[in-house]
Amino acid sequence: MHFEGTQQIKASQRAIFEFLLDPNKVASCAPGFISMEILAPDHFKPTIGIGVGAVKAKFTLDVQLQDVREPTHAAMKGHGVAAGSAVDMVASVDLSPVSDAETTMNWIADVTVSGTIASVGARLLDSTAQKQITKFFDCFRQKLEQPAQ
Amino acid sequence: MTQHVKLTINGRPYEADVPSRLLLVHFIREVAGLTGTHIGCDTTSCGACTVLVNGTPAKSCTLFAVQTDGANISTVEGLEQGGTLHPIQEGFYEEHGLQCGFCTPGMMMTSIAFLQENPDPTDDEIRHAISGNLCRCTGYMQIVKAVQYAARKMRDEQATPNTADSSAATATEAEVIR
Amino acid sequence: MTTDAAAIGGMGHSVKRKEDARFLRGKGRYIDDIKLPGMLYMDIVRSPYAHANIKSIDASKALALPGVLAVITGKDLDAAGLAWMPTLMSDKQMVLPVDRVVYQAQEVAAVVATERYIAADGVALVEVDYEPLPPVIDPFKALEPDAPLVRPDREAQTNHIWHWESGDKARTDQLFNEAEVTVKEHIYLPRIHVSSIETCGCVASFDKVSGKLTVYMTTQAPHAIRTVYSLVTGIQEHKIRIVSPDIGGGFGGKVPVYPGYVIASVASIQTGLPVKWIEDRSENLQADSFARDYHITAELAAKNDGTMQALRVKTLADHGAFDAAANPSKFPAGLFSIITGSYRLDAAHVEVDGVYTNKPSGGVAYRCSFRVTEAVHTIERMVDTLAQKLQRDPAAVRMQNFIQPDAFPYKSATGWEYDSGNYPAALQKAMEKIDYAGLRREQAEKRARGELMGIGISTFTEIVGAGPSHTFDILGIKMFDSCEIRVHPTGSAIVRIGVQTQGQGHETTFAQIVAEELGLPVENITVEHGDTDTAPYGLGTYASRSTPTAGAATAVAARKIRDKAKKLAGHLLEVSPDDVEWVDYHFQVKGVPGRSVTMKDIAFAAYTNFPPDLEAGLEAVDYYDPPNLTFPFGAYICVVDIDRGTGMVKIRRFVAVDDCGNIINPMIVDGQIHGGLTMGMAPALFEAITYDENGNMQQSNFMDYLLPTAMETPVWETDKTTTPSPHHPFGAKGVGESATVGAPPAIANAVVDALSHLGVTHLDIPITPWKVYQILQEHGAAES
Amino acid sequence: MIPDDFTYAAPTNLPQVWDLLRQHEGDAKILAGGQSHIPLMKLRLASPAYLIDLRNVPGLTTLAERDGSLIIGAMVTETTLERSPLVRQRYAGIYDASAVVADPIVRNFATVGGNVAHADPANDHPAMLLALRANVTLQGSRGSRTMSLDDFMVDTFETALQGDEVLSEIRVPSPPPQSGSAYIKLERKVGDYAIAAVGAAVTLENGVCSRVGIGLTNVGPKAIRATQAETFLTGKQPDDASIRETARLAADAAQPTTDLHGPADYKRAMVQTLTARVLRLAVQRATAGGGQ
Repeated sequence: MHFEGTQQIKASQRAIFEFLLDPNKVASCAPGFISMEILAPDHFKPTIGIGVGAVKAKFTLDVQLQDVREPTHAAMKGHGVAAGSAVDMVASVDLSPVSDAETTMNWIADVTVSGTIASVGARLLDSTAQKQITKFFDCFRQKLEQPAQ
Repeated sequence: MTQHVKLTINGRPYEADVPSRLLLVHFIREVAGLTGTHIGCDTTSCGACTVLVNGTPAKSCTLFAVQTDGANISTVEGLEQGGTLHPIQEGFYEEHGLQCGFCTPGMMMTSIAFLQENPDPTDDEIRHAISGNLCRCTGYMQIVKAVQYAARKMRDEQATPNTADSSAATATEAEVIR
Repeated sequence: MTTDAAAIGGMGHSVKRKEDARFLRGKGRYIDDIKLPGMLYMDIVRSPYAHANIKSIDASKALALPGVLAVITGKDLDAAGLAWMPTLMSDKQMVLPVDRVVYQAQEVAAVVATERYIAADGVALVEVDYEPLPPVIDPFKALEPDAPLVRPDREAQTNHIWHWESGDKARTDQLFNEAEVTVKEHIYLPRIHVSSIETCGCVASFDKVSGKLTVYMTTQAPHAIRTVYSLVTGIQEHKIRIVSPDIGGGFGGKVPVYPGYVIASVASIQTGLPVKWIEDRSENLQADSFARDYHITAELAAKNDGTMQALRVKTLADHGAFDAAANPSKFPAGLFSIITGSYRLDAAHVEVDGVYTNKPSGGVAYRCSFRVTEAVHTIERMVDTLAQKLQRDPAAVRMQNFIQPDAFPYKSATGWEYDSGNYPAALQKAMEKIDYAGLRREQAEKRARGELMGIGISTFTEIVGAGPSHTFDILGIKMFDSCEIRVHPTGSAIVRIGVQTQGQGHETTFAQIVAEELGLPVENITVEHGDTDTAPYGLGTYASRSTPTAGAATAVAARKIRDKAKKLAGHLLEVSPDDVEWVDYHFQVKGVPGRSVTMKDIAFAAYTNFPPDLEAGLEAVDYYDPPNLTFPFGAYICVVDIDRGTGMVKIRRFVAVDDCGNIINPMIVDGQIHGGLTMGMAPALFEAITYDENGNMQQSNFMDYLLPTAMETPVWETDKTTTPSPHHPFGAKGVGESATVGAPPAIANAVVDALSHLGVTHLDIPITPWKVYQILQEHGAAES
Repeated sequence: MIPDDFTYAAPTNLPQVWDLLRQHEGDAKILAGGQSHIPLMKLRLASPAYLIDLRNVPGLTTLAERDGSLIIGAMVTETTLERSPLVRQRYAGIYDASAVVADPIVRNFATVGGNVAHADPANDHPAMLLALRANVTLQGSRGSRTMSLDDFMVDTFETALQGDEVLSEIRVPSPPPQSGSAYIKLERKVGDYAIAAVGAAVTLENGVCSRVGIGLTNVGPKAIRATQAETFLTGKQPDDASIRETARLAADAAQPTTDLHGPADYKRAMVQTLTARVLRLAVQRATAGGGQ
């Protein structure tokens, strides 16, 4: 599944980039975030409950930051297995300043779901994934704009 | 977590401390040791696990035993009374309503409850009533005939309660009980 | 003792089934009903990926769970040389992977615990680190040079498994070059799954003292399994006992050896305790063998007057990651070359290429003889396509091209020798029964009003009863079958057979064969099967082979007994055996009806009063090697109505005229045909297995894999003609699968017929409402 | 298939239910029949730590017409609905819907409250109830509130239930004279989810539709009310032309995706076909039986 989107964020490019490199901040935006284990600045393991409503499976993702090009680009690769299912994702973010206080964030996410969830939940997978990923990036904007208000 | 569950199955009490997550079908099969109730699909689709809970057909793989604590459960093992087959059993036998036999107990339990509600059904009504029970062998035709056979017999018994259908039933008994 | 035919209950009687007594009371003994002292439970960790490297397996958390006794991985099996096992098609298959998985839901490890629920929890705690690899799902892409390699373990570094062809290519091509008319269609027969209501499983019990391994197993072929087990494990064959108890439906899905059986056996040997393994439905649907997945391109050449001349077929067969089809060894594509069907053809050429993909093993049966459904679907669709092109009635084109009744034995263009048949009679009977002419009139009237109804015909020829040892074997084991009969002193008997019932009623029909041959009442005859310690060696029940092979063995064994009984009769009647004749189920002195003895009298004499030149006892064994296969056939006509607003297809009527030769039990034959028709309708309209591009199976439970209920299943109208097999001891042919084979093209042809005026020539099955609706929309024929 | 372990409770009144929901916030799940939820638990796609069974809570099985509404207690089973003469005669659309939920055995334990609160877009009741302008009553420790079903259904598997709230009943306004409702589901086999299904409710006054409700099943992230289609038909005679246009507008309101139940454009087309058919049936019922 391929998703992409754009956010106009009222924050500086640098502020956003710093946010992106902080695993705790990023993970706090993950839907169903439960806990976090940080192995290295660019390697961490968030545990999240992926799903909607009561339909949920708990995954511990192994996330690695990649291709960090300050202050314009960062990518991450994540991978997790649970309950006969697996999630693999690659996401990247590109930042371009509109002004000192506003930045355009373009994001791309490719998600592969395998196993039980893909088999059983196929009818809901696409729309659900779309919503959760959009929420994830939307959360960035909210969190970054909060202190400025 | 365990929970004390008490069930009456075919008139006999069973009780045990069981995990909350124990499925009713596993209580029946493993705790009570009544293996006539089968598991076919795990997702409440096939009806092989159908039993009567307080007279109502239920897919026992989609109920936890604790949910039915205190209930009266009827399974295939309770159909035969005093060496006499229930009319539904007789119908399945006479009309070749079964092949591998795996769906048969669930199919019969559903049919019995249905015939109590509708003693004189059409074939289409029977098909509708058993549409939550999958059979892979028979193509359902002989099952419909078996249920009609049972319906006739149950109506006859209702009409003349004291005269057991003599010759045919006896012959069947001799044939079936072996 | 009676000699009344009805009381004997021999051939042709609708004897009620003996096995029903236990099933009706919930006293059947299926695998999951077996509970042995100290029994452990096994559950399996499966791969979420269709293709991945296994970097590591961490079982520590699972092993820390109270009640978990062992976690078995591929490395454990590898140490014992059991990580791989042979398939029934001379390929090899992973039992548990050592370093990589090749389809979704493949077995990765097994957890053994004291309880079923704990084993399931243990499975969730086994941590497997995978490195996903790109999967190849489409068999055409699998043949491209840069395709991911499914089986790097093989010497040939390609996804191509084998090429097989049959018929005369040169002659076929020549006929096509010269043909007045040709038709061509691409036909895809999707993956489907037999989905017997009982899933697979086993209880393996290794006795450390005796060194004997007993495995209760959902298998259609216990003896073959025993031999394979022995060859794989090195355990001597007499120390292996395979018991096939009551089986909740087989349909071909319980022929292969599944990894779960082997792992449970290893687990029992390791722990010294019995180990039970029962699949859940998702495991059954996702990982057990599949049928079909055949991509067929078919061409038919004919004269303008409708005379069919030649058939040319190219096929790609998607067999998944392991070639685990249960085919006779010489036929990689099974009996697909029966594809010339019921028709005279001057020549035919059939090619099949087997391909590996990242899917579970394909190519087992779905209640049909090896690949016959695929063949029948192809030829029956092609005949209709030809009729449509020539604007001829499909019934008339069939009548014109049938192999005529006087042409048997008939040698087909691909080399099969058909034993007997009368195709025009069957079709004629079906047409009369359904009022074919009246239906065509109705269709014309409805078409004029814009309503859509279709009439579809299938006049199929089956090929069953594998088979003659000169041609047929599985892993080298010849495909004979067997029967052993012992008549007890008081005139009852036990019959042991090498085939195994899964609902077909063998305990009744095989008793009827013996009753007929020996004049003993059917109720006094017990049939036993499924236990390799007691039953004679046989190849098992599948491909409608039980009656043609073991049924024949039973009749021949009974006749051996009757030959001996005749000598005893002569002794008792104080005449030469030559002066004794078998009349109405007893022996009498020729021409003296009053002087007779029954088989019961003789049985007693066999143990109490036998002549000095005869051994005591009355028993016989026969291993029957059929001289040929049998060729049941039938004529099916289906009427469908199509909802123009939704594309929904409803079967209004379905007439099935079957000919399976002489019938043992008409009630059971009818039941077999009803079931077969329903399993023919299912893939025609409902069932199909598909995968997404990552190899995730999309129908992994009965919420998504659509088995028809009583509501979707029509009332089947059955009838028969009787054309005995000339070479079978009692003229029978086998019937269990005819209807599954014959029904799908009748339904597909009916739907295409309903849409033919719009120019539609073909629709792949399953015929979903959206496929139909799209056509209606494209042609402005949808309800607006 | 074996579910994860959980703690089970079967409280005997709502305050106990609220207490449990508060104590185990986020980990507790209401069990109202479980015919959808237990299979999910067995697949381990749902693993609540606490399961709170409503079966012993009194007052949740009302099925009666009162104060101008049909009151359906959350724990009323589908079979009870299907067999109720009241429902069959005066709320035929609800009868239609209950008769096509899953299969007859599942309906013995499946509840209307569960069907609505599970918020699966494929569930059959929400669309029909949207068409009938149903309200839901939510009861929590901080009081009781009533809201329209439109507001209750938030998204796939998501509802407006907050904190310790429990869906206690559904209220369907009693139909005025000359009203009719109907629900038609297109399914490939019994027990399957709908390819698409449409519920319609109409009230006729002097031959024109004074009230129109149309709800769509399984063609979007949640049950959809086809408001533009409703507005279009309101005030119009339900003749062939207006029904066709209404059906077209209903199809526009669908947001289907392609899945095993069919391609998106097919589902949209089916909304059109079914809307036309279900409206004709509802109008027919309004004309025939709506004398009350």
